[in-house]
Amino acid sequence: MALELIKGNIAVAEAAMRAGLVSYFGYPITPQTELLEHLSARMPELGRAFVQAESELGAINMVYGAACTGLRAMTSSSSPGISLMQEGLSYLAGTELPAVIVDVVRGGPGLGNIAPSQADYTQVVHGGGHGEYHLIVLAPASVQEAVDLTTMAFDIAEKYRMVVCLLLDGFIGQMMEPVELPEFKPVRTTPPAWAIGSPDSKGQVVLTSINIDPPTQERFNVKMMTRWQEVEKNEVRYKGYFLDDAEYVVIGYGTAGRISLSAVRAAREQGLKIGLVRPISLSPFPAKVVDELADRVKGFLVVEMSNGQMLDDIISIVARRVPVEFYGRMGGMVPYPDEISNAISALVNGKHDVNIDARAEWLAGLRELVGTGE
Amino acid sequence: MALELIKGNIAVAEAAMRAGLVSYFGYPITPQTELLEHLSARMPELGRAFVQAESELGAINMVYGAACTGLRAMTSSSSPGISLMQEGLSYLAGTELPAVIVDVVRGGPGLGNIAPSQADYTQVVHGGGHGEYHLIVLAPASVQEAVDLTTMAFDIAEKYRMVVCLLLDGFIGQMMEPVELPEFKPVRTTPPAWAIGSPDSKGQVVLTSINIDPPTQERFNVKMMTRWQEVEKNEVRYKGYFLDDAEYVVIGYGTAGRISLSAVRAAREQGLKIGLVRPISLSPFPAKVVDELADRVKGFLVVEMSNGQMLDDIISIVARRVPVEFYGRMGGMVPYPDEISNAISALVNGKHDVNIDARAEWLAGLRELVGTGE
Amino acid sequence: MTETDVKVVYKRPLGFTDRTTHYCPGCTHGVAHRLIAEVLEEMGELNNTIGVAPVGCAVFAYNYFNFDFVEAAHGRAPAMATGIKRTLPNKIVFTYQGDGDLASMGMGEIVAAAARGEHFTVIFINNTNYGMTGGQMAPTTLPGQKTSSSPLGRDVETQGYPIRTAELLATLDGAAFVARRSLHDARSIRNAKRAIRTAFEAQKQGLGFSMIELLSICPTNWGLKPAAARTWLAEHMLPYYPVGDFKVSTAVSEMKIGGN
Amino acid sequence: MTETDVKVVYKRPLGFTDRTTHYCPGCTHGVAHRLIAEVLEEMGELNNTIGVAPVGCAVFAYNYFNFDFVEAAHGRAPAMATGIKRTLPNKIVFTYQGDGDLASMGMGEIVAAAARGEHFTVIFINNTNYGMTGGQMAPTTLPGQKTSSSPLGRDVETQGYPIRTAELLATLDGAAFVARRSLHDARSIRNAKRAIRTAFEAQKQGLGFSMIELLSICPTNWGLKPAAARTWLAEHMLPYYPVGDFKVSTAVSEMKIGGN
Amino acid sequence: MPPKGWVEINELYCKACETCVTDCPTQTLALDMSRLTVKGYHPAHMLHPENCIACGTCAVVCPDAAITVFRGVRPGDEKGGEAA
Amino acid sequence: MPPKGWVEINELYCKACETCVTDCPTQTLALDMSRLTVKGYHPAHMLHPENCIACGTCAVVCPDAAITVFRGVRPGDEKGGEAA
Amino acid sequence: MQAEIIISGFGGQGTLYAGQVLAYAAMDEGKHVTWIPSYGPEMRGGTANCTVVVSDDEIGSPTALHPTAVIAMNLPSLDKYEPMIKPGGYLIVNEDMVNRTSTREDIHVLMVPASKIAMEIGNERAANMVLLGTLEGNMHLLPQGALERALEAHTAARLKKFISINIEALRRGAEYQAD
Amino acid sequence: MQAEIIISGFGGQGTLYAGQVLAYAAMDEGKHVTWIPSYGPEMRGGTANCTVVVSDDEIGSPTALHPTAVIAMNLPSLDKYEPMIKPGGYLIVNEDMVNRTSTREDIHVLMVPASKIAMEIGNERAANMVLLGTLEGNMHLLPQGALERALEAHTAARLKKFISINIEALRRGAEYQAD
Ligand SMILES: Cc1ncc(C[n+]2csc(CCOP(=O)(O)OP(=O)(O)O)c2C)c(N)n1
Ligand SMILES: Cc1ncc(C[n+]2csc(CCOP(=O)(O)OP(=O)(O)O)c2C)c(N)n1
Ligand code: SF4
Ligand code: SF4
Ligand code: SF4
Ligand code: SF4
Repeated sequence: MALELIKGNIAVAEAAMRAGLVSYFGYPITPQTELLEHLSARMPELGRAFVQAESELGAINMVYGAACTGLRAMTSSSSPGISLMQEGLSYLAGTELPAVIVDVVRGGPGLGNIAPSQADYTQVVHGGGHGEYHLIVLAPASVQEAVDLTTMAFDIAEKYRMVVCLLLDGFIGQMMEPVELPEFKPVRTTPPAWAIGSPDSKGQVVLTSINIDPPTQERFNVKMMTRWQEVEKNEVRYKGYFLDDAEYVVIGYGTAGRISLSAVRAAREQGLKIGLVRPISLSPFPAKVVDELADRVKGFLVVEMSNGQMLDDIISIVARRVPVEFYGRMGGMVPYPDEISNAISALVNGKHDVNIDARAEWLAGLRELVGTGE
Repeated sequence: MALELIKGNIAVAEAAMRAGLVSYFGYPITPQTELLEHLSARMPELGRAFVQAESELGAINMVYGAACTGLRAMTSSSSPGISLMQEGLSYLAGTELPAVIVDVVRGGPGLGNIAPSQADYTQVVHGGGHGEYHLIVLAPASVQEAVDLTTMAFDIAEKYRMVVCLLLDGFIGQMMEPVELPEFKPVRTTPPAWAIGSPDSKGQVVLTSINIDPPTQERFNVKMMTRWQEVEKNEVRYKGYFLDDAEYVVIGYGTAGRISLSAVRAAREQGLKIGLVRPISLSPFPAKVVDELADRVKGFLVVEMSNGQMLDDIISIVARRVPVEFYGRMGGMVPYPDEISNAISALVNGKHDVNIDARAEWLAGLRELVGTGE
Repeated sequence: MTETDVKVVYKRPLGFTDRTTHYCPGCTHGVAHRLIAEVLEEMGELNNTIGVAPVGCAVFAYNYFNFDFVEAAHGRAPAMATGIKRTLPNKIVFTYQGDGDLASMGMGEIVAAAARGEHFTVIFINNTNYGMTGGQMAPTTLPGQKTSSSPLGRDVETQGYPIRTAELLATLDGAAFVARRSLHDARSIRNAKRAIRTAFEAQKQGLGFSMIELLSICPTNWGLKPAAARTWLAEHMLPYYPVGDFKVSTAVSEMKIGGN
Repeated sequence: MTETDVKVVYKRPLGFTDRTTHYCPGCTHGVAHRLIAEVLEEMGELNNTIGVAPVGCAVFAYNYFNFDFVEAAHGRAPAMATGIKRTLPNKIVFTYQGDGDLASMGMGEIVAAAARGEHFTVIFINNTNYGMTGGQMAPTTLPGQKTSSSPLGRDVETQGYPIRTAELLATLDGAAFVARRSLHDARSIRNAKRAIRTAFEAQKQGLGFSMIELLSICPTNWGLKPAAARTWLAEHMLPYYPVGDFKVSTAVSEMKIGGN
Repeated sequence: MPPKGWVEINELYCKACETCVTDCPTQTLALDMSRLTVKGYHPAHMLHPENCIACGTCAVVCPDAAITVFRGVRPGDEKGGEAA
Repeated sequence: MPPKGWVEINELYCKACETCVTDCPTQTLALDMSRLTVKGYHPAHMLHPENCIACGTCAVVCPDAAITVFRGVRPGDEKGGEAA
Repeated sequence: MQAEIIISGFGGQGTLYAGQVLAYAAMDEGKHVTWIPSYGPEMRGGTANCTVVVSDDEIGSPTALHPTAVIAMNLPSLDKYEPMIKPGGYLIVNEDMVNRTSTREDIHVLMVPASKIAMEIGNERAANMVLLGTLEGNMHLLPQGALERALEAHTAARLKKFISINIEALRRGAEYQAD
Repeated sequence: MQAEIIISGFGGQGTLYAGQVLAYAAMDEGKHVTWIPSYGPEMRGGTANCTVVVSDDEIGSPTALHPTAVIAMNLPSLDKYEPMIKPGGYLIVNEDMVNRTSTREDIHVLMVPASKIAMEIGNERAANMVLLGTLEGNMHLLPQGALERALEAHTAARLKKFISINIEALRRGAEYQAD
């Protein structure tokens, strides 16, 4: 159980290999590239498939092909690259295929920059592609958690035959932390019965997302949504901190979640009864804990490295029972604990209006702080 | 003011030309193709630019280039093609460019089919691309409205330097209705001062979405969000029917909205006090009218040709004040008025639980109706 | 052979299901399908093959072949085939693609796959238009040819020139065998079959990427009866798209083809 | 000329801003920039030109040129340039692209633009790797060449063969002028400039698509000093990527180049 | 002399494209205008079975794999002439 | 005889890549190891100005357009030799 | 008043066109009207149908589960749409293309030898107009002569020569009246 | 206990490595620790820095607006980070690379001739270790000898030869003590 000091990107790559990754396809993009580079050396070493694809479109469609074999396949990228994968993700979902994708989010929109961000929440959680489908989205807040979730991601993907997205940000990808890597799992190399090339399939296997007859497509969609209800039942994950006696609760995931923890600890030291919910599965979202807290706390503060994409989900769950406030930084900016502490103070000392437009209030403040460049 | 009987796709094409479209770039995809085909004949006739692009990626990036000139540019596609445009849309937004895109939605996910659907709501309304940005989304419910909104789309796009998406579905695209086409507007062919190639610019014009320095990117995002607040103030559009005395309100847009109107009329004939809100701008969303109604009606029924993507927004606005129920068909299925009438009866005669999980209830019913194919 | 001996000279290939195709009467998609099935049958690879269907008229190809099949996103079949072949290197993998699919939407993917020398085979149907969506201009549409998106005939000044895909891919070192054949008459079809056989053999023997471009007719969208369409192909397509072998790697040229 | 007459033999081009570039010392991106600026200055087109920057080390090119510029999405510069040129046909439009950008991510767009004969010019920097992201393998990486994603050297069996982009694009009828030049010494640079001039002239005279591939060094990611990198280019790249004109349309060959 | 062989055309598959008819080197085949298949086509049939040389050309060009070609004498047809 | 010309190297741009040094056909140039530019480089300078033939090679190869090349006699330098 | 009419048959029988004539006529008479085709890969398969909704009010759904009337130009269309017609509605069948009549008692069924009539008046392709004539002759959706005026007004120049035959077809069709 | 340390300088001065040695040592001593580099195009520009957070508890933010200590190996780093240091914190400067000292009175400032010392002990690239030694020698974040043990345990085989010089550098650095 030796600890090693490893960069997030490399830790995820290594964890995926140990989870039995058979095929990896990717394209360089900062701040994800070390993941690809690591696998470019390691996968061939172990006789597994590594292809540097021609593009993210190529990569996701290679994953699409590999996933049709039912064997473990993965790609990784960062925001613009994930946008290019939206068609492919919709196809993977429409074909009920398991796969893991890693998104190490950077500042946007457009080319933006390569600093950490969480502004891909909507595109991966609510679906940036066409049609009705869901991804399972897991957001680690430390390198160790990234390792653990990577291992789990492959299992969940297979269990539900769905795509699991690991949502990191530049910090988790670039940071070194002590981690314990899991043992190597045996690698499955024979396709399961539902997959192409399987020795166990009965007759021809066809994997397709076309259902030219709408009733057939609708039945498929009903089936997938029913499966999603299972996922919602079984796969919600979050970490609660100081919730028992909390009067106010901060909600943040990933890097924003761990930074919030610093602020929450500081608040506790000052005697403030602040709790923290750090969602780990963003999809399915830990709605129940937020719903229950909304009945007993005095207010929420949502913290994100975006314009408040998870915020919309929290507002919907809380349904104006108590105020929801927001603190976010955008475009690659990462909040410091002090900023969150200030936002906590504002919440605690504020006027507690449930009809407040959290985003507008926050934007007014941020505009004052940083300007609009005009 | 002669009426003409025109197919939706062709009406939009013709309206765009009359609105002064300078450059069109597109790729064939059913059920949008007539739009492209019409322009392949008409644009060259009038000496304007028409290019059948190599792909939707090509098309949106040609629009990106053309939009940098500040002159009127457009593309059109359908769901999988729109997924391929997500990166480009994020870039357009990140560069503050005006453009119009038409999405004639079809059944999904994946290759799906070519029947009418509304399952692209999330990807166009909430942003299927990376980073923080908004599109303006307009959803006509008739061919005439499609014509009118097309004209308007170019003006709004220019006013805010944003992308406007016209969200149609296969029905609106394929249907013929009597329409009055607007007159030809004069065509602007000289770039405005902010654009490349402008005779009026002072010095070098650089149009880019890169902001390698996060504070600069953040300031840009703040600016864009501030502009979005303007859009929210000025550009909300919807049509209300029978709202004055309504006890229950149906909400549906586009084809689902007009079909709902049949059902609402039928209900009125039976003496039921049912109203209808038909959102025309889906982004910015007509949240205020729904919010106000939530204070005085007994319940809502949301109708969509999807798994309830707008539904999430309504649930958030209504905030459990009154029940929100849902009726949707998926995968290219279009509800008939009778089905909606039944859903209205269920709402009126139901048990009025504000904590009801509208989607789960609906899914259970639909599962019974159509099965899961298993 | 005595007078009463009966020999089956030709029968429906074993690799076909018993479904009727949705192709238009006379459409050479059916011929291409048949040749693939015949070759795989002769090679004894029917049970070891995975097909990748395109988006285009052949989108339902898997209904007509009886081995495993997947359906790619428009243009991405080469990427999908890469994913499959890299994961299951012992399978025979092929993509079946139209000219819109391969030479427009999927040009990036096909060039990359050929350059990487991926060990799969591409059957490329060049029918000078987008059949499935109703006959729009394709990258292969001939100069002056009328289509539903070049209603006055392809104007090379504004709509560009046709792409000779086989010649283009032949510039790539990763391509082991790249050839063009036609399906407009029996002799050409027999030639096409031989080329397809060579391509699949090259794959089986691990010699790299192979592609056969097949000149095809689309009577429906060309607005011609099948016979007239075949004549049009011979008269207009053959001069622009000469049949021939554009890339034969040394290993392929020295390859022994087993069996019949 | 008397003894005291002074003539400026060379000065910083007018098309440059006074900013220092962010390129690594010795990087030939700077040379390519300079040649473009010189040619546009000589043609009197500085005020009539729009540049399209790529995603890659040249992402900030617009900081160094003083005319209008846009910044494309990775690989899509040819599509963006198409949109610009079709909308403003009287402007001189060029894209500036790296090998990852043009020959990997954007292969679909460049082939389509060339096939359509789009009237813009492409300056293509072939430095055998992805400079900006830290030196990963590019489609142009030579067999055996070590990069950060081919750590044991490019293995052609699994990682494929380099793409000769100029030769590939030369197969397209829409391409009017396609040439390769090198930037590793003064003579080559002078040759490169002449080719760039021809390309822009072809555009100006409406003769179709033009592309100049420029062999370049990336000392940083190659791990070589600039001088050693230039030698490496000459010794390793030139044999694989011969300089030359790969496509000269009749119109281009008959073209008169005005001015000096 | 009896013909060298014969063909059978599966009407499930035949779409009356006439390709076999055109390409048969011995003018053996024609569409049967007197009958319609379930799909609504006039199927190809042997109009001049006596001409058939079992060359297989029709089968090679048939886009619908509708044709089986036999070499030899059709059972019950030893004397040549049109089949029942 | 005075040299045929001279060069001026703008230290704002020079990154000490030595390309001009290597390629100068008359060994005129060298990095000036005694000085650092604001960017931290030892800039190129004319170590042997007397050699300069104003051929422009250094400017042609300079990736940073740092060099201006003059033909003729540098004002105040009529007698040849190194400039101040 | 609102009527939903489905016109269905093989591709090439002019079902879409018949629907358009009805739609043009309705438009010219100031009605609200929608015309929507089936679209999709079945195009290639052979069937083609369209739905026309004519109404005095803004039209909700452009399709109908229970149409007011159906024109069936072949057997598959008869089989498919017969059960869906609203009680009291109309079923108009090209008798020459089917081998059975309808068993429904709660609707008006009109079996019209439309192909024969069309042949008689000189163009077998006018069967669609015969049936449209029957429809209008029974349902009177529009003022007298509206369909004929629509034909005059909206026929493309190069097709003008067919107008008189089509008008004749409408008239002959109108002679068939439900009992 | 939690300490946030920024180590900043030109690329090539070994700032990232110094941070890693500290991080390894902290890890081996059972502390929570994070190491995060600046990444981005500035890589190419020349500055390189990393932040190491060492803590007894789970670490929240891996960066800090007000670090406990800064090692500045050049002037831009001194300029940038000096004002940010938490009152009572440490500023450790490679005196040989800057032309000024600090004016802050509320922090401990240590000017160390690290380059000179590194030269003295035989490898000018060990300046980073000298400064790290000064840091640990003053702050005592870890048990005695932890850095040295980390060097022994985590140096790659081909670099083992540098261990002794680096240990010497740590010791020499530790001799500099804040008053
Ligand atoms: C992303 C995307 N864009 C467009 C389409 C629509 N589409 C379906 S088939 C097709 C063209 C196919 O033409 P081709 O590849 O030439 O094959 P053919 O039908 O002629 O055999 C297109 C454009 C799609 N399904 N997906
Ligand atoms: C969609 C997308 N994928 C990946 C990237 C990351 N990226 C930035 S530059 C670059 C490579 C550029 O290499 P090249 O085109 O060879 O130019 P060079 O830097 O060598 O000049 C990549 C992959 C991106 N910005 N966008
Ligand atoms: S549309 Fe053309 S390519 Fe498609 S099946 Fe018909 S004939 Fe063949
Ligand atoms: S990384 Fe390479 S290509 Fe980029 S600026 Fe440096 S030397 Fe030039
Ligand atoms: S070629 Fe085949 S499908 Fe065509 S007519 Fe002959 S048997 Fe029928
Ligand atoms: S070539 Fe230019 S940048 Fe390089 S050393 Fe000479 S003057 Fe400086």
